[in-house]
Amino acid sequence: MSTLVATNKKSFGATLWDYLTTVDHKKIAIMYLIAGGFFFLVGGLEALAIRWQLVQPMNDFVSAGFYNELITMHGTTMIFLAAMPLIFAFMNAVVPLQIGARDVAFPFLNSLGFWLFLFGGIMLNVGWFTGGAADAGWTAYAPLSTTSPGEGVDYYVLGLQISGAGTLMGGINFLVTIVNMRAPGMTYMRMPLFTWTAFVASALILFAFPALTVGLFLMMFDRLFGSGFFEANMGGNAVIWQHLFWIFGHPEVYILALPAFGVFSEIISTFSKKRLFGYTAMVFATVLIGFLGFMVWAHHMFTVGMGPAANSIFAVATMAIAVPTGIKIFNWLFTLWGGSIEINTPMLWALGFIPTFTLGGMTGVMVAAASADYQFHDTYFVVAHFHYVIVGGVVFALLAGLHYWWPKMFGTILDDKLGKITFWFFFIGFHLTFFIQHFLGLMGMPRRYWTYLENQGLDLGNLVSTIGAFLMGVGTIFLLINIVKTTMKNEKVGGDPWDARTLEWAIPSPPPFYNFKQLPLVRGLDPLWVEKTEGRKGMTPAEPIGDIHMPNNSFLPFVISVGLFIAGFGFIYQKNDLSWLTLVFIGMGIALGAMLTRSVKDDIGYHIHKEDLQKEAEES
Amino acid sequence: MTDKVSETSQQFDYEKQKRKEEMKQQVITFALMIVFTLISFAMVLAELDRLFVIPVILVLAAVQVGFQLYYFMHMSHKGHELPALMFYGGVFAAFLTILALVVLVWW
Amino acid sequence: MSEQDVLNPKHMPHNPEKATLEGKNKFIGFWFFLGGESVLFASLFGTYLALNDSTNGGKGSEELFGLELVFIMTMLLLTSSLTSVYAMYHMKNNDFKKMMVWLGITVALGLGFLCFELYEFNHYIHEYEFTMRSSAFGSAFYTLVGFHGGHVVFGLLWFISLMVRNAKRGLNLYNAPKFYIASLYWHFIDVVWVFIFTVVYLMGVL
Amino acid sequence: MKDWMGKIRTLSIFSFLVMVLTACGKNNLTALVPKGYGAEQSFNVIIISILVMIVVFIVVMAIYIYVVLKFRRKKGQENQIPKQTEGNKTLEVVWTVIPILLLIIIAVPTIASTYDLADEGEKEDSINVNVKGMQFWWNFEYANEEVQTSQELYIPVDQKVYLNMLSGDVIHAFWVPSISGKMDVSPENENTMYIEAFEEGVYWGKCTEFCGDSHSLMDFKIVVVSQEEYDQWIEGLKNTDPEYTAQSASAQEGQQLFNNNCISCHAIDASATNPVIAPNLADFGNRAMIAGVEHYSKEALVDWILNPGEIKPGNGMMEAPYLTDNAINEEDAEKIADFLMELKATDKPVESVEIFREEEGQGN
Ligand code: HEA
Ligand code: HEA
Ligand SMILES: [Cu+2]
Repeated sequence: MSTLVATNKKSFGATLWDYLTTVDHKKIAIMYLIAGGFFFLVGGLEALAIRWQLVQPMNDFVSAGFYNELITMHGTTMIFLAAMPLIFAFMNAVVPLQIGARDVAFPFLNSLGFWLFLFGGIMLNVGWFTGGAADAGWTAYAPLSTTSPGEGVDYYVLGLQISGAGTLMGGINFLVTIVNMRAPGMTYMRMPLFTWTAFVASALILFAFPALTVGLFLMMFDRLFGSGFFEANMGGNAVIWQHLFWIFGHPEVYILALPAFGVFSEIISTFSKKRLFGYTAMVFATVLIGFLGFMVWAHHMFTVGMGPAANSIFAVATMAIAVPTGIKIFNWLFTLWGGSIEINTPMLWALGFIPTFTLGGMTGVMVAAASADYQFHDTYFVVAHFHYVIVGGVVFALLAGLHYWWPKMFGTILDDKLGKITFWFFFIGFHLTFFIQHFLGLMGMPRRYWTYLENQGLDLGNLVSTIGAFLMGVGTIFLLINIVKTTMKNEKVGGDPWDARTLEWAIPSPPPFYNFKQLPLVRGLDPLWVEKTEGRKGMTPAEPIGDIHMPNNSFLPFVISVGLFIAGFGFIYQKNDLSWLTLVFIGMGIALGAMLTRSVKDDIGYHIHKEDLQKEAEES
Repeated sequence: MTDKVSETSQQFDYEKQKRKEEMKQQVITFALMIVFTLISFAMVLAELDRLFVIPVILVLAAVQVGFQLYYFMHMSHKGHELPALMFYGGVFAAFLTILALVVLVWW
Repeated sequence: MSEQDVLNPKHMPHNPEKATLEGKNKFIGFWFFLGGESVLFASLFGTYLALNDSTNGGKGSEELFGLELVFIMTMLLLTSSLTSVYAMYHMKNNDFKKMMVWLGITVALGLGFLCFELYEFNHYIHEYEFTMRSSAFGSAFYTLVGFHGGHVVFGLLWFISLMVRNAKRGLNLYNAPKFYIASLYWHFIDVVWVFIFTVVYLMGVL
Repeated sequence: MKDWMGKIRTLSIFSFLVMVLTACGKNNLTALVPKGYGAEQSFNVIIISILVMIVVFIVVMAIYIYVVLKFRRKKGQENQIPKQTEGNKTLEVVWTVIPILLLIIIAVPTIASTYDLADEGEKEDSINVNVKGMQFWWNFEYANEEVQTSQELYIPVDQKVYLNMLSGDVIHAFWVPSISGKMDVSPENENTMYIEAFEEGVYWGKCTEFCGDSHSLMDFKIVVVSQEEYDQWIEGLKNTDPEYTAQSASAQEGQQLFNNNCISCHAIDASATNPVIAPNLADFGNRAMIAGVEHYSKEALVDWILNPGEIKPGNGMMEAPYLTDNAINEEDAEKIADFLMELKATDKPVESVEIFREEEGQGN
């Protein structure tokens, strides 16, 4: 059926087609990595423009309107198009391997999720070229967003709607994968922490994204079809948007943070050469954070006027999250305790993360104190808080994970020296940028300020902050150099370059497309380590070599996404001219047609035959 | 892939019988659902006190939904532990959402 | 299990929808999805409840809603829920013909429901000039009930395409899970309707 | 020579003071030097939580530094396998219970002050101001006095003033960091908060809910005055006259121009019945700033009249017919400025406003 060993180099066209139609989670991971990385650079560039505008008072590097587009797109891009997809990249690359699965539960949906995200992301950014991107903040509070002229906010609404659908599919896919596809012996309480966090994060996606979906629909109806959900003149109420947004938005920050915690749990344990301290407590804390994460959203709305009772309840609920998070911090510290700590690039990021995230979490608890938040809210103090947790937590984790799993994904290893240079530039730049913002906020600098007046005592702080941001930029450039260099050199490494503990390291790097020739038998936490300590080289198989069932590639996910993308334009522009509705019909026709094709065409996959597998084993 | 294709016809008949029993239960469930609906409509038409009617019809609705979930959708069968967990997870988030939108939006 | 076994099984097991790993995945995944759908409808219900007094001087729910139609619609949908249970009953008994018949009845009842709903909307729009743009209440009403209606449409299309596609070849391990989750979806639509008639219509005319 | 030394000394003391102060920010803007009840309440909670956080951070960092220094892999230990500890029940309990206790320390004062700041018990007997936020300016109507003003809110020192806030368009938020924390100003729900200032002076207020292009320029001031001055000022506002006739010749011409071009939006008397379309200019001559962000001078005013969009992008005045029709030249604008600067509720601005004008004038 298919040649197992890729003999000849494929032509560019064939490779492209392969990626456009692939349902292999490892290739999808690479696509998420590239697309997410690209959007990270875009969002970073926007951040640099923001900081450059604020380098001195009354600066006019960009206009007020353009600045508002910059911050909106910076926030939206970073959260939805950079951080989330990059997390999905690692979840795709690692979770199936960590649980000893040959595949994810829904390979087709997995690919559909990716293409929806990508086309949604493109849609969001189209606004830049058609007269202005979204400019109402990443939170898009109505009525500012519903009355914002032009199409920018429409692109925001439809782009997020499309990519959000993709994310939801990804979430369900990982949930079912983890529930149904674990290798023999891989009980829940033997799952690596990254898999656990991916599981809880996926559950959060499942329950949080629908609120955003509805919010976006309501906003779309208000903007495009004249409904009045958020329109005070029609009896509407803009606070509904805020609730819906934050019912989604707060869990969202834990959707980002939990997998980040998972990454660090793996790295810290691997490079201390110790089993994770308090594994059970770590799992428990993960679930608890996920649960509590649903009951605190209104801490973003302390100044909305909900009244002292609601404010107090949400303040206390929010503070409670410090407890499970603290459990995590201390368990990491005690994993290090007594270990044999090797400090290489991934570990450096992990070590940089602990104090940084602690600071960010502490300011989180400070802003959670409702009456204190009356001062903090919507100032640079909050900007500092969330960059400490998001950059210091999530971005650090993504960079750590990038260095840690690069060998598994690509079979080569990133240069450690360049990695350390990246770290130091980024780390120092980060603290320069954001530490001082705490003070800026309290000294009276609100956020989303295009400019600030002279003679307000804010000049020095902003200057320092801008310098720091550019140091982060330098760090990022070193990372890019590292990636290019490593790829050019193309020096292959073995399956287990870090002497690691979990299942993904038991197979070659990069793994064959069927992952495990024979499903491994899992005999404890850190299964590979268990085998190693008993003197074995790899995993004991749980089954004899047999036929392997594989899913077929499919071009339909791409087609469905293109269809929705086209329909999106129709929806937006029909408000100016109803003839654009034809685009809606064409686009929806393509999408629904592709879905129908999917459902009537049998797709049962194919088998790799036992004999081929045996032959391959003999050859190598 | 788990393979349970080879089942004896005896087993099959046994299962069939069991399902038949169950089907009877489901028809009873259906009858109850209709009755509940009738009660709800009747109470509203009778123009009883709002404060009394609203909680009662909400409870009737909740019970009906329980019937749907446990009998029609087989949540009472085994193998539904995780589905139930995740579904109730959603219901929990759903409940908080409705509560907030009802209580906190106007003041 | 080979492809052949999936498409032409020698025996149908007693839970054909969960006999293959793919089927099991679909089954679990779909239930999880319904968990997410609950939040989706909760957001719509919450919005409706927050805005149901915001009539902006226009007609309110007491003046608009009549219960006769809603009662008939409720009966149709509830009954269709039972008929789809029958369909699944026959699926498990591997009786394809009867399954198709019951599914056919389900679809017919669903279509009936849909017609009444369209009639209702049309009535409000033309008799009362009550539209999505009249007031926040109007927006919330049409969005909530319309979203449910949209689900009905999708459910019907789903049933119909499954029936047409498989009419000739009968039941197998590949399509059994598909029928099963489509029927789960249908029940869920009914669950939502129970709350709609209670919260929107009954509480609306109180 | 000696004199010179003395100057240096005072200068260095002075600059040290300035440094300390700038470390906390601008005196009448920073939240770190509270000058009002709300700011003080918030500040107390901030201090308590910072103290708790310092404790937490010291503990975390102490363990962190210890483990990183002590357990770093040394040369020759590459193959050593450390003991694989599973966990420790006692430790788990310790780091669950202690944070809970620390959080209670923060939570109790938080809840107390949250309720305290929401207290409306004295609303009936206090000054009530109906605040209206609009893109990108503020209107203040004194509910009991039937007068309104804009951009600069006068309040008496040491008195609770209740603000009933509603927006005319999108959501804004009212924040005067030195005096009180912020509250949203939304279009459908009226929000009430109170402020109480401890010291006379002019304080910066900022809009803190993202509201469009000139969100960053939607500044306002709170002028805290003595009770006596407050009464005089209110009295003065009540006596402002829609039929006011300008004094100087140029101002008279200015008034003519004003009546032709501006009066459809701006009122020159403080009566509460004037529609709220654009800032009320009754007390314009006593303003601390122009348009909330420009220092008080005729040049600045002329500049504003001719180019409002350059100073505050996207503001409503950009669409005024006189601008779209190019009906006014610089000379006309100067005349209008003369007229506007004559409009006063009291003979002269209060002392703190004069000081404020001077300081801001130096800044530019
Ligand atoms: C990854 C993202 C992430 C994470 C993990 C967090 C974590 C937390 N956040 Fe943050 N937050 C954001 C992202 C995140 N946040 C974003 C993006 C915004 C702004 C959105 C916008 O408006 O645009 C925001 C805004 C925000 C607000 C609203 C502020 C405002 O707008 O006025 C609040 C208020 O309560 C808050 C609180 C918290 C708390 C209590 C935590 C806790 O989870 C932190 C817990 C961690 C610790 C406390 C440290 C470790 C613990 C110990 C060492 C134990 C001992 C500690 C104590 C006893 C204190 N966050
Ligand atoms: C994951 C989320 C995330 C991340 C990673 C970041 C990263 C950064 N953010 Fe951002 N930020 C947000 C999420 C995030 N932010 C959100 C949600 C908001 C709120 C938006 C709103 O108010 O609506 C916000 C707002 C925000 C503001 C406030 C704006 C305002 O309120 O007016 C500022 C200001 O300093 C800022 C700065 C930065 C900086 C300097 C970085 C740096 O860490 C970035 C570092 C990256 C780089 C420096 C990349 C360098 C790129 C290159 C070197 C290009 C090379 C190019 C090629 C080869 C083509 N961010
Ligand atoms: Cu939050």
